[in-house]
Amino acid sequence: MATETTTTRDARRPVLTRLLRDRRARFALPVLATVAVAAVASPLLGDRSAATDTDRLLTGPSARHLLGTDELGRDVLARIVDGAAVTLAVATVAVGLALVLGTLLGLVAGYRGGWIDALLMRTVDGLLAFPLLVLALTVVAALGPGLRNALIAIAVVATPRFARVVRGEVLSLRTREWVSAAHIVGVPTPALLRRHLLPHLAGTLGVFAALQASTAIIAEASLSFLGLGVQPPQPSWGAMVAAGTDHLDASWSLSVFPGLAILLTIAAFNLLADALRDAFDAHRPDLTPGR
Amino acid sequence: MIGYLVRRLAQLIPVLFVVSVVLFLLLRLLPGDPTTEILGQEASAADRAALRADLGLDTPLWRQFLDWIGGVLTGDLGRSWLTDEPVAGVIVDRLPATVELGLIALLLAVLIGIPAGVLAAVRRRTATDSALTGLGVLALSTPHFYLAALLILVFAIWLRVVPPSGYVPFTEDPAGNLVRMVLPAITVGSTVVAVVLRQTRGSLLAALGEDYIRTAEATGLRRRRIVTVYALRNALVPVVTVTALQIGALMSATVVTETIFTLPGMGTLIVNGIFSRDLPVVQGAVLVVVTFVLLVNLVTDLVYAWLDPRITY
Amino acid sequence: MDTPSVHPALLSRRALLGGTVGALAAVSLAACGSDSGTAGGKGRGGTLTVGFDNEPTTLDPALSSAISSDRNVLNLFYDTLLRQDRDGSFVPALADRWTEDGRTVTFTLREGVTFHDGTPFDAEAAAFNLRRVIDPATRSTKAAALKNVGSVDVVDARTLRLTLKASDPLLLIHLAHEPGMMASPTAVKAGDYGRKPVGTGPFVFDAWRSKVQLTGKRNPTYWRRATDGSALPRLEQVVFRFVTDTKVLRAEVTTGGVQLVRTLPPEEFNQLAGDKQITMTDTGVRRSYYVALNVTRAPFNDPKVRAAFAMAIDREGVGKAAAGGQYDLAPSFATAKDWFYDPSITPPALDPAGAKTALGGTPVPITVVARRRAPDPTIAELLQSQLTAAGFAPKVEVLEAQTQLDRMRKQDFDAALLVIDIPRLDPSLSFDPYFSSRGSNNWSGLADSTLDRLLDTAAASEDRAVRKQAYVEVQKRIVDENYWVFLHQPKSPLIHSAKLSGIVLDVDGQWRLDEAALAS
Amino acid sequence: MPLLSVEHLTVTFNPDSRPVPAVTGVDLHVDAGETLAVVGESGSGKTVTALSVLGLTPRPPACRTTGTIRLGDTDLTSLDARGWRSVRGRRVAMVFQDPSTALNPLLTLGTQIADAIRAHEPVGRAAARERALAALELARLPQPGTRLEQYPHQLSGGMRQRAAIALALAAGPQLLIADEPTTALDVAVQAEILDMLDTLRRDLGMGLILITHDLGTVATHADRVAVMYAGRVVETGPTGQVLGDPRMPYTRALLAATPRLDAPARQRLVAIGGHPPDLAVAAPGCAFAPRCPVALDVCRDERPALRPHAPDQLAACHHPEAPLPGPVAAEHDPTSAGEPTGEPVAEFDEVVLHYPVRRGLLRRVVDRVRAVDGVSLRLWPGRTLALVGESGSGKTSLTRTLLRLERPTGGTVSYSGIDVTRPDREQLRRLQREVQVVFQNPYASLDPRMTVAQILAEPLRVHRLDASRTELVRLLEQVGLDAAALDRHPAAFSGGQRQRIAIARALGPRPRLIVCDEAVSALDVSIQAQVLNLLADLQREHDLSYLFITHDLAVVRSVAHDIAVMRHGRIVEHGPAERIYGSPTHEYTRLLLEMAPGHPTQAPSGRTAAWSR
Repeated sequence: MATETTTTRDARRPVLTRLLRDRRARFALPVLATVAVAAVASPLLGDRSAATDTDRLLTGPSARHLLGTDELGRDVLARIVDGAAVTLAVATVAVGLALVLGTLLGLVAGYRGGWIDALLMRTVDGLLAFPLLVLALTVVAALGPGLRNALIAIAVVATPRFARVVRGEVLSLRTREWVSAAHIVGVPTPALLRRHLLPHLAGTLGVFAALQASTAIIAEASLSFLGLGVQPPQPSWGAMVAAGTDHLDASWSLSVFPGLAILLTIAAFNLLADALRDAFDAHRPDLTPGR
Repeated sequence: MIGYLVRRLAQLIPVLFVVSVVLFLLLRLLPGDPTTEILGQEASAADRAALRADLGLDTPLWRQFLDWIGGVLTGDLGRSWLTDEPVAGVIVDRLPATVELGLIALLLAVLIGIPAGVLAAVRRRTATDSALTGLGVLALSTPHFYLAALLILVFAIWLRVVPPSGYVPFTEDPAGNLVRMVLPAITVGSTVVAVVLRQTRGSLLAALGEDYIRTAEATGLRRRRIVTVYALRNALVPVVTVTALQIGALMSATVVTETIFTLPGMGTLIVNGIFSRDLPVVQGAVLVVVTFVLLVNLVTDLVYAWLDPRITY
Repeated sequence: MDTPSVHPALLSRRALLGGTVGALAAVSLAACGSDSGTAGGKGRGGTLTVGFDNEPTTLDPALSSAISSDRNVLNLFYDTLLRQDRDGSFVPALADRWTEDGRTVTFTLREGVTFHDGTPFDAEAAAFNLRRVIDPATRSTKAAALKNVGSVDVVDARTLRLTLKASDPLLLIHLAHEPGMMASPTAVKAGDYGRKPVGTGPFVFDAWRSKVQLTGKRNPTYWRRATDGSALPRLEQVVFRFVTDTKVLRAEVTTGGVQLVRTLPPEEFNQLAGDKQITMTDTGVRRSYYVALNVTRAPFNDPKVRAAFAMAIDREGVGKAAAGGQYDLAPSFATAKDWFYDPSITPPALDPAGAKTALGGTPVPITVVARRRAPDPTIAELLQSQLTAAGFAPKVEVLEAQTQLDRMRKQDFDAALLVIDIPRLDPSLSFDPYFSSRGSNNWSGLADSTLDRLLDTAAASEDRAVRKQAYVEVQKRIVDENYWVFLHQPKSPLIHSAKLSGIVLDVDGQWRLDEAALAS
Repeated sequence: MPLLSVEHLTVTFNPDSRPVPAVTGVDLHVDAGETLAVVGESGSGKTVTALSVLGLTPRPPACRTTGTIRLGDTDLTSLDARGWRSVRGRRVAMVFQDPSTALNPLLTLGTQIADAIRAHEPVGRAAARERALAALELARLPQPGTRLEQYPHQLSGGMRQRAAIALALAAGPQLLIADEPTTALDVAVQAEILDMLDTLRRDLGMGLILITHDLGTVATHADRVAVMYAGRVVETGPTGQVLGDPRMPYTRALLAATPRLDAPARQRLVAIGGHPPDLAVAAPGCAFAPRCPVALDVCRDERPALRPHAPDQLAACHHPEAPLPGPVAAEHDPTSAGEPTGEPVAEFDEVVLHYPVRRGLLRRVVDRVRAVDGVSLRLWPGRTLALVGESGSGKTSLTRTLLRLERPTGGTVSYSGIDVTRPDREQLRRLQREVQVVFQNPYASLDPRMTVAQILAEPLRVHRLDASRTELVRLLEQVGLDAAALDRHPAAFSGGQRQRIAIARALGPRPRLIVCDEAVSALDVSIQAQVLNLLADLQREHDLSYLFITHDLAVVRSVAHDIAVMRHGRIVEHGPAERIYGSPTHEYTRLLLEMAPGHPTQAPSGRTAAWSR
């Protein structure tokens, strides 16, 4: 529908413009773009990241290995590029899954209210009272380690957070007059949720998703640190830093570079969240990141 | 107020029930035979079967759950499968380190996070503000295990100003205790300080834009008093929320931090318990942590009422 | 073994370390040997703090499950009827003397020894302990060690007689270790014994805070004297601090936070080389990494595929990457110092191309299970890379210990990476559980009558020549059939402060600290 | 020498990037003991002018202020931060519009007022407390002693405003600026507050600047008036002179557009067309020219200066003598006469709506808030029922039952024979189509993420009606907007335009009844008149019924056929508009009428001579 397209573009333009003018976004977006490009382009490198060389262990940066080699003689740069895929997966798939599920639950709980709300929110309260890492750790330990299960665990952990934020937002949105007007004129509930509530959650969800992405990346890294994250030979930044800390004094570069990659990416998400928040002009205390 | 308190406590019951069920079932999903850890890898199959029966692992799941929850309700958290110690005793033994870690981290958050946040807000859009908010983002973006490793490397290995590990109870050797808690506390506290800093800055700026600040300015009050009394107090309400929300996050941080610094706290208790399949210990410890987090939420709501006279229960 | 491209820093460290090990070997021998007279003039008293990575779950020797590391702690509190020296010979301890007569062994007990709680040590007490291990109701993890003991009889207060069901060449060895450790019957009956041990040993149990530390205080009435007649033990107190992170452990050694550590991985102890405050001695203790192949199912039921696996593995590469070059290569669990060692046994040479040809072109999918504990995942990763290059399609699963062992017991794996500490008290303890068709840890699912016969021969004989012959045959068979592929043996030197002396080691390298002393 | 004199005050926001001249070349003066009213619609620069007198405009570079402001012999513009602090509160004080946000919610009144005193005088705690008590007494807060310990939320709106005034008076200022001090308050309270300010000014000899958009307030409370439009003073002079013989067409139009109780009922207001200019767009000529019915070419090219017309009366107009199409042009609505006929469109029958109050451990219902307590009303086809009452009277709750946003606790609500609480499928569709709503807040009633086209199309699509562009354009044209609006978002429109869009949306499904919930309260007077006229036109055209909720009797005078006055959940008086306005029977109705600004009975100082007819 022609009008639809013009609107969405029109509606987002001010946010986008404000975002692009923001110093923090100007830092964050290129960093995240680089991560995305690396993740997508990594297959082009072939198995460079998997090739071990026991004659060239823990070498520092050199012309041949720009960022040095790791404890198995693999090229650190190639592994960082490869590891971007994991980070991207965590930030998109796990957070995306949580976003969809959490939004759905939050919408239902917030709009329907009543016992559904009570049941969902008690469950959410319970899940949120678990320390994030303990819950994620247990889920991964139960399902077995690996990327897919780590993603599921992170999604499980993040879903109630989204649900709570969305519910809160819906509770305040549903009293808006335009929602009442739509209700009065008989707009069916699903359409009402989709047309009148969801678009208004976009800002909150965008900010919150960016924050959750940073939380999720830290969670994945921590899981990997404890050995339950992505399994070898697939490189993950978190596991690389963890491995690197074992060799900190033998090769400073081993943990420093993946650590920097992870730090920059998380910082990018945090700054993007800040910039988005300002662009959407929403000052909300419950959007501060929590781990 | 009392009624509110009792009602909130009553509301905890369904939440805790959900928590217990989730916790119990999740842990039963863990693969691997717990008897392996207890008897060693060269134990015979018969010995392991006998031990499984001893531990009640051959009864149906619902039965095991009822046994456990029945014990919990009568104040008996069971015994460790691995060391046969009473779980409650183990937890009491492990609490001080974690509580101390959390308290120091919170103290840092209050002593550093709030003043820094105020400074950043007051000096908005200056180099000070940029530096403080930048540091905040940096602290938020550094994984705990990375920070911990770097701190150990620099302060314990290179500079040798603090011992790299070990835990001495505060009651036995206060100085020795504190010197060993510095690095872990900084590790755990880094995020909380950053979160509090950012929240203080944000909500103080929001408060400074309120009408009542303009009113206060129009009466000729000093800027200092306006910021510290008229704006900060209002700004603290969300800061308290966010800080309270950090309690749960703090527990996650302690899991990693205690592991690296080998502190005998709840974090290591839970993680080691999961890895060694010592499920009664994990169940008990997580239940205690979760209950604590829920109680903190409750206390937070009470603190609101104290901070904000508009709220009455 | 070194190639010129090795990192110079590593090379120099290794060179330094080699020198240190050589120089200290003599000191170590002096300390470990029977002549400890020189220790008399050394410092008395003081607190020894030990960094220990493997906290016991119980201090009840009858229930202890760790193969040997618990003994480092148990030796503080317990004595046995007899001791086994580093060279394998037996010397009196709580028993003054003993006689073997066919199927009976009679011990004459030392007089005037009491447990820490004042309970006298007599034949009743000794019988109580041995019967307790044998009694199925105790569910002692050591019951199998005394399986040949038919009855334990108290002849008189000082005389104890064991009647055997069958002759058992290993009985004395076992009695010299956990199964023979003497605990106070009074304390055992009092309950919760595992956390409140009471023995006759050089140190009295003081306190045990899980995951933090365990303390023992000097036993002022210890029966044992140094060769110069001076009282033992010399230390006032021993503190075991439980630290699992090897980096932290190394830092503690460096900063003097602990004066003795149980073990450090090569990448850590490599960095201690050159530190004058620290003594490192290669005492011959090794850890032996191996890959067990599951012969009960395809593809490793095919000897050709097993051979291909063996050809695919670059053991030196594994050693370099996982042990910082501080390793030996050996054909089996044997170390070069062991009496059953035979250097002529050689596994297939590294030949990835040959392996690939043997496998016939299509990648052979296999599942490798490994344990989540450094450096095992790293080794697994390296194996994965080497196997891939040799025509396998390996999938590595890094698992918790229980999960891994579960899978292995169910034979739900193709290749399993594991490690054991060597040497053990006796080769039968290393080989039987893993290679006998009845073995509790017969991971490969072997049912090889040749092996069974050889193992039985070796276990039944007391003649070392016969036994050596049998064990060499055993090793040959394992290597020829490629049931297992033995990887590298990382060194595990004894690491302690230069101020500490007088550590006596068990046959398998565990400490006795009664003669240890700290120079002020 | 005047107490305050402002000369050539110009305040520009974002001077360096996208300059917005909020105030341009304003000259004002106030003498001690005098009330100057500054009148203007929103965005005219009156508040910014006031804030600059306190030095509270944003700091550079966000804002640049030029010109001089003299208070007594002090040149305020030359003050540093410290100097400003000594002026604020001590010499000039300000009372803000909304007392619910102007006081710090977390501090007691005592603390806030004592702070204001101690900021200027080195007095001890106890002395400051005494002075705070005195200030509260001055502002006529009942039981001032207990008030000291109270927090703002514990007071009613009117009391809060008194507390805010006490805060402003605490340090004894010479000049008090009151910025729309009564806009957020109920009518009855409004008058009390204004009277109190009058008294205080007189008793304390203060200068008072009264900022307001309400000409009625000006007429009854100001000595002199300055009318502002688009950041400039366009007419100024003695109140009687300016209101009685306005020279600037804007002032005149404003007067004509203001709903008045003394105007004939259901008489069309004279609206000012168009809407105020965008200050960011610099245009030559008179800012009012585009809306001015008598504008000449010169008005568009050359900005008129303030020129004297009568003693002390200045106006900025090129031809102040031009005859305006005056208020007489209002036409009488012929349909207003007569009694309701036919079947009622909707009926409230003994409607009760209680909200439970739960307390205690088991959340037992211990009490009920009787929001609506037995109300019976009928709405007739083609007629407007104005439901009048103050905030909290239950009028909105009552209409929510009709809109199915709330279920009545008792009684029945029916629409055209349909029981609104349990309609069947078909009846529900009818209700959804035939009963529409226009809400108060034009900023919240339109989904900001949708285009106008989508907003208008939605109800039509739901009811499978023609949602073509042509139809949407037709709807827009009905409310005086054109096709260009279709693809824009609500944010692109002014409040009045948004309210028109909301009306267009309501008209879409061709309803029979439209509920107007304070539909014009948030609009400026000139726009209010436009919208009221529009509603009246549409009613005639489509034979609509309106349920018009308002707190202001004057506003609905031009549209209401019937009036129901509601208080504490009950109807206290109900009848034809003419009768209610003419001879109210209930005491409360009389009170409402008397208290309404500009009511003929309020003529304390003869100032209103020009106002009353």
